[in-house]
Amino acid sequence: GKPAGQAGQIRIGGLTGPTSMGMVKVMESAKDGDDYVFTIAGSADELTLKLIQGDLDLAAIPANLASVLYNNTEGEIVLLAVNTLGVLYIVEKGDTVNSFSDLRGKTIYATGKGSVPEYVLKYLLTGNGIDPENDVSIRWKSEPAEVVALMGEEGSGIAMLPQPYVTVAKGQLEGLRVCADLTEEWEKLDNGSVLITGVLAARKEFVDKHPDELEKFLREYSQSVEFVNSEVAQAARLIEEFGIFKAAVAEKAIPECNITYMAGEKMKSAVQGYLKVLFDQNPKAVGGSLPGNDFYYEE
Amino acid sequence: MKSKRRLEQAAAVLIALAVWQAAAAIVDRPALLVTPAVVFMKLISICSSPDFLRTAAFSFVRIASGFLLALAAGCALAALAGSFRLVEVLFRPFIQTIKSVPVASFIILCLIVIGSEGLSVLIAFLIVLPIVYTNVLQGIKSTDRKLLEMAKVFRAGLPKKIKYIYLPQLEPHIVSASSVSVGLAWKAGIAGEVIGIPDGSIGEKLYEAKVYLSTAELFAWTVVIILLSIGFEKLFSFILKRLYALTGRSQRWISQ
Amino acid sequence: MKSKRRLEQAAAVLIALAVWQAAAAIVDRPALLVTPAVVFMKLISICSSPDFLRTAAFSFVRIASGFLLALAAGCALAALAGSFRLVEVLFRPFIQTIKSVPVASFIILCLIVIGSEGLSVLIAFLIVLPIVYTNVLQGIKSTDRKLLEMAKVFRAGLPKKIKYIYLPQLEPHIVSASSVSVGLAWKAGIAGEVIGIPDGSIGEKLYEAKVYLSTAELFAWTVVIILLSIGFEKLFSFILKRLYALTGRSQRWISQ
Amino acid sequence: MDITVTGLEKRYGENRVLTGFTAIFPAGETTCIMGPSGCGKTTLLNIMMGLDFADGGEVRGVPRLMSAVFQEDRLLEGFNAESNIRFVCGKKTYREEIAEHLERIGLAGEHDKPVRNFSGGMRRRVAVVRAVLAKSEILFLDEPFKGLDEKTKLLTMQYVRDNIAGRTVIIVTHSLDEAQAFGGRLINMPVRNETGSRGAGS
Amino acid sequence: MDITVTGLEKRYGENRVLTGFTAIFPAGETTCIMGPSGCGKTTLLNIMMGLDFADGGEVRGVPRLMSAVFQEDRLLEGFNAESNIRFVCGKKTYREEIAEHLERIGLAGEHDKPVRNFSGGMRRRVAVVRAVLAKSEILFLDEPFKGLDEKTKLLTMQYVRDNIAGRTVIIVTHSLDEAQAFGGRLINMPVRNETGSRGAGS
Ligand SMILES: Nc1ncnc2c1ncn2[C@@H]1O[C@H](COP(=O)(O)OP(=O)(O)OP(=O)(O)O)[C@@H](O)[C@H]1O
Ligand SMILES: Nc1ncnc2c1ncn2[C@@H]1O[C@H](COP(=O)(O)OP(=O)(O)OP(=O)(O)O)[C@@H](O)[C@H]1O
Ligand SMILES: [Mg+2]
Ligand SMILES: [Mg+2]
Repeated sequence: GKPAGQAGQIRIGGLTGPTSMGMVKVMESAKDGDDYVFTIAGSADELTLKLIQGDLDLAAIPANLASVLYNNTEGEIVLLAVNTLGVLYIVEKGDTVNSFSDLRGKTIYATGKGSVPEYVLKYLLTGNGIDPENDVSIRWKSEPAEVVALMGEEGSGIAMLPQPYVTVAKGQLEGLRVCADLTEEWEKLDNGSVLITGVLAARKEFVDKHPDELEKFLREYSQSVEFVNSEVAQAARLIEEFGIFKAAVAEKAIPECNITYMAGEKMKSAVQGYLKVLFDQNPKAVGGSLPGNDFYYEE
Repeated sequence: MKSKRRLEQAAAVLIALAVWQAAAAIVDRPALLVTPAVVFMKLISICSSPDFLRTAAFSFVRIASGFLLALAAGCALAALAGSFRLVEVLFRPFIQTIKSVPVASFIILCLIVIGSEGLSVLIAFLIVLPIVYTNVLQGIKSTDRKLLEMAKVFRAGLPKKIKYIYLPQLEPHIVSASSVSVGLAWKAGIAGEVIGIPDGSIGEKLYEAKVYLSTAELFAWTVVIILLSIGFEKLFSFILKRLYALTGRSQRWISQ
Repeated sequence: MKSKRRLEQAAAVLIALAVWQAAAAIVDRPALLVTPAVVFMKLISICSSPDFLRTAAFSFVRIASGFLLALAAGCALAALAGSFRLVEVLFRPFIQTIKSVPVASFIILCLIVIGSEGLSVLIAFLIVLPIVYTNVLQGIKSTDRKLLEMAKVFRAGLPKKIKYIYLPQLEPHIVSASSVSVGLAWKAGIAGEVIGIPDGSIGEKLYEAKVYLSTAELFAWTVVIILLSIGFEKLFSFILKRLYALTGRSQRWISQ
Repeated sequence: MDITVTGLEKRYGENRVLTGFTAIFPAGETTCIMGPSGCGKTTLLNIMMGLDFADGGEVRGVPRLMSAVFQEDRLLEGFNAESNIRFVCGKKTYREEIAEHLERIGLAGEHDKPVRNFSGGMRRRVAVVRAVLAKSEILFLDEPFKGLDEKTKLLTMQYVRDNIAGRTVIIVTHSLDEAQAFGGRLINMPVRNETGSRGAGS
Repeated sequence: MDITVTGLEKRYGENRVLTGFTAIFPAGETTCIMGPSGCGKTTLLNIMMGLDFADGGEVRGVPRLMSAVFQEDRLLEGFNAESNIRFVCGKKTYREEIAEHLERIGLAGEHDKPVRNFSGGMRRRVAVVRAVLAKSEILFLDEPFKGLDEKTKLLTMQYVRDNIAGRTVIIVTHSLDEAQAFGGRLINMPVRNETGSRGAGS
């Protein structure tokens, strides 16, 4: 790979979305120093590209993408921590769904066909005894905006949306309410795994060469996550400042984004369980095979 | 002569492959840029899969219809605009809008109007329409005035004028418009499919290949797209030639 | 005459607005299709924001450079291909690839080559290149053979042939190529920015408008794009006219 | 009805081409027009055919059905001689009739060759046959026998004379011989005179 | 060096246009070619100019610097008369010189008007001046005085005669008067004879 940036400098990438929200405090404190360089990208393509090319050392990316990258680079990617649990919610305009099982026989608008949201929804439906093919009708849409528009037009409806779109949509559709948090529903199935959205991943080469810097960063990162979850208003301001999301939306969304810092053994079992669920539905979703033990970083 | 051209074309393709191989060797990141050989293997496995034909047909039919509709509409609108200057002025803001509005802006409108299934038809249509319209209109405007005067004196009707004067003179314009458009229709149509992800489309395969970072599959499907696009272009230009031959004009086809 | 044309164009725009208003009334979903009035208000607030000019300039410069580079490259390559048939054959697979490969397929390649900042330049370039190339090549091929023979007998050099024979005869082809391309360059360039989201670009604004579901803003920025595209097209066609006037040929400009 | 042209004026910018041109073209007869190069003969025909507008004066009595040999052929390059002629006449004109007409002016067996490959004189003759075969009450012939060798010219002139019976014909020519061969009236258009007005003699 | 054409053969498909054409064109002299329409005169010139290839036979001694009046003008439509002429001659040819040449054949003051607006005879004369002013050792003139009225034709012929001193000239013409006015040799190309071969007389 390419040499790291300036001596000792760590290059970190994130996406414009919840997975980057947890690290704003680090970004803030790094503004003056030159220990860290942050890149916020719009597309996952750019991040993966830079990570593979060695232009980034760490990146906050979707959990399954980390696994895919691991498989595609013959183990060059290491998982450091889980940084975001589930951000998917069932929302309703109307009052017919109060528990997950009420979804039986309903029509659900959803986005994310062919990727994680589809697998999650189908897994949860099946786990609750609902056949995704016959007992419900899922209308896959390409854009959250389309879903919101449809519900606005029909005056009622049920949808599965990710954060922060849930928050945005609440601002646009009067009477839109959250009726199920898929992270909780996942836990209710109680098989030891957790619904995970984002993780912090690193290049193996970097992890091997700079263990001390990495430890320092992870400490600061976990503090940052705590800060974001406790000082929501201040964090929201930073989130807007770094071009991740608008403060107004972020402030409402943060409590529902399940931002967290989970490492070590706990992370390993959570992620292994989560990836196994995806793998069972579509092996491609995790890159063809489940990653080996060297995928999980241990201090 | 014909076999010599075949040979040259084969050589051209080989050179292109060599360039690709060289690039892959230089970049040397199989996750990013795979070699032609790997792609070829993948291509074979894709093509021999049972639902390959259905997938290819799905996208082909949609993109070809978008293209053909746009071709017909573009020619018709250009003919109108060429005949009445006022119509041309009236069309201008619409054409300008279609030309320059980014897909991102009216993707939602498109999705509502036509649904994700037919998105690729509409997007291919919208990219081809202004190209055909502008080229044909420009062709109509640069039609030999002296021949039109001749037709006027002899009171030749519109069908005759179209057959004997406009069609022959529009030929280079129609050829370049359609040669450009076929390619772009595929480009835009597949982009539409990648957004709408209709079941069983090439776009869906591309989307999956991208999401799961399987570069070899991405390249293999891309090769499929290129081949389909070339095939369609050849088929179409063959039909165009036939149609031109039907007008009774002795041929002077400018091949591209 | 000139003021009459202005009037007609204004009327055309008004009619387009009326169509829009009617469509908005029929669809009646403000979240999807907002009325012209709402967009107009938003437009004013956008245009009066302090960093508007910077944002517009950011995208304008990138897209215009993509366009101009492609125009230059397209003309140069077409000239080469027009002179040597072998070069044309060699280029064919590359042009075909550029034409038909969907952006989704080589977005990664694009990002490697040029990064997200310059993505829009490359994407605009890649959409314009084959259009210009094909049109100009077709134009070169349909250049009056009798005049070329004349030039040969009199041993006129290449510069003279270009100035006196090719440029005048290529005019309708260049005009339609550039008229189509300017619009598509904006369409594709902004699409590139929506993917790459470089800071302070129009594409970023569009992306945000999409994420925050603010249709009015989306439309307002789209209007900005259309206006910039028209402005650029007018500017460019003015420059083209000037350049043509410089060749000393008495003008017979075919306006589009 | 005779065609009357009264006080025709035509300017191209500063260039006054027709300055009060007046003439009568008797119906059913042949009139020849002669005059130096650039004096406005083609311009006059264009105005009479409705292809150009006059800046002043009047043209009256031009029949609706017209045909013409233009100064520069104006053939349909990619099509064969037969198609070129079929372009101006109804479907009922038989292939044999066209071929026979072409034969009469020395183009036997050439009817199905593209005119692009014709020699200059062959093209001219196709243009002549086209004008003759078109259903018309008036023929405007602008130097119809230009570029023909003597023998072919006589043949073609004879062909035209044989086929214009009853039609009004206006021939622009530079050769007194040609004018005389057609008999009829002769109009001499004078050298252009940038300021003065001029009439026309017979 | 004289130009020798030996046993020239040219076919277009079935159509045998030149069948063993043989002739000598003496250097520095004028040779006129006459023959019926379609007999292959233009084809012969095209082959000699290198614009077409022969199917057999040989052409020798054609100088490198050529100029021509083509049967169909071949002017640069959008450009003015001066540009049309400048196209074929070096930068050193002065504007005044071009204007003066145009004046000598009756086109005074027309040098800066686009030839698209010229009358047929005016266009022809521009083509003639272009051929004359181009630096050339041989001139191929294909019916150079076509479409000119008698007076203008005499003027233009005189102009050509005045300006070809020492150059080889080949003129295709349909008028014996023209041929005689230029003196020199006269080649009569016989009527096409689909099977037999033919030579050339002087
Ligand atoms: N479209 C035009 N624009 C400007 N000037 C024109 C146009 N058409 C003709 N002229 C000018 O009008 C004059 C007469 O042209 P016209 O073609 O009528 O001449 P003519 O008598 O037919 O000559 P010729 O015998 O050479 O054909 C010429 O000076 C010509 O330059
Ligand atoms: N490109 C071509 N393809 C096929 N046939 C051709 C081609 N060019 C010329 N011919 C034929 O060759 C013959 C001679 O043509 P050419 O132009 O040499 O005649 P020409 O002697 O110049 O006659 P004119 O006096 O009418 O100009 C004609 O029958 C013509 O149809
Ligand atoms: Mg005339
Ligand atoms: Mg000839």
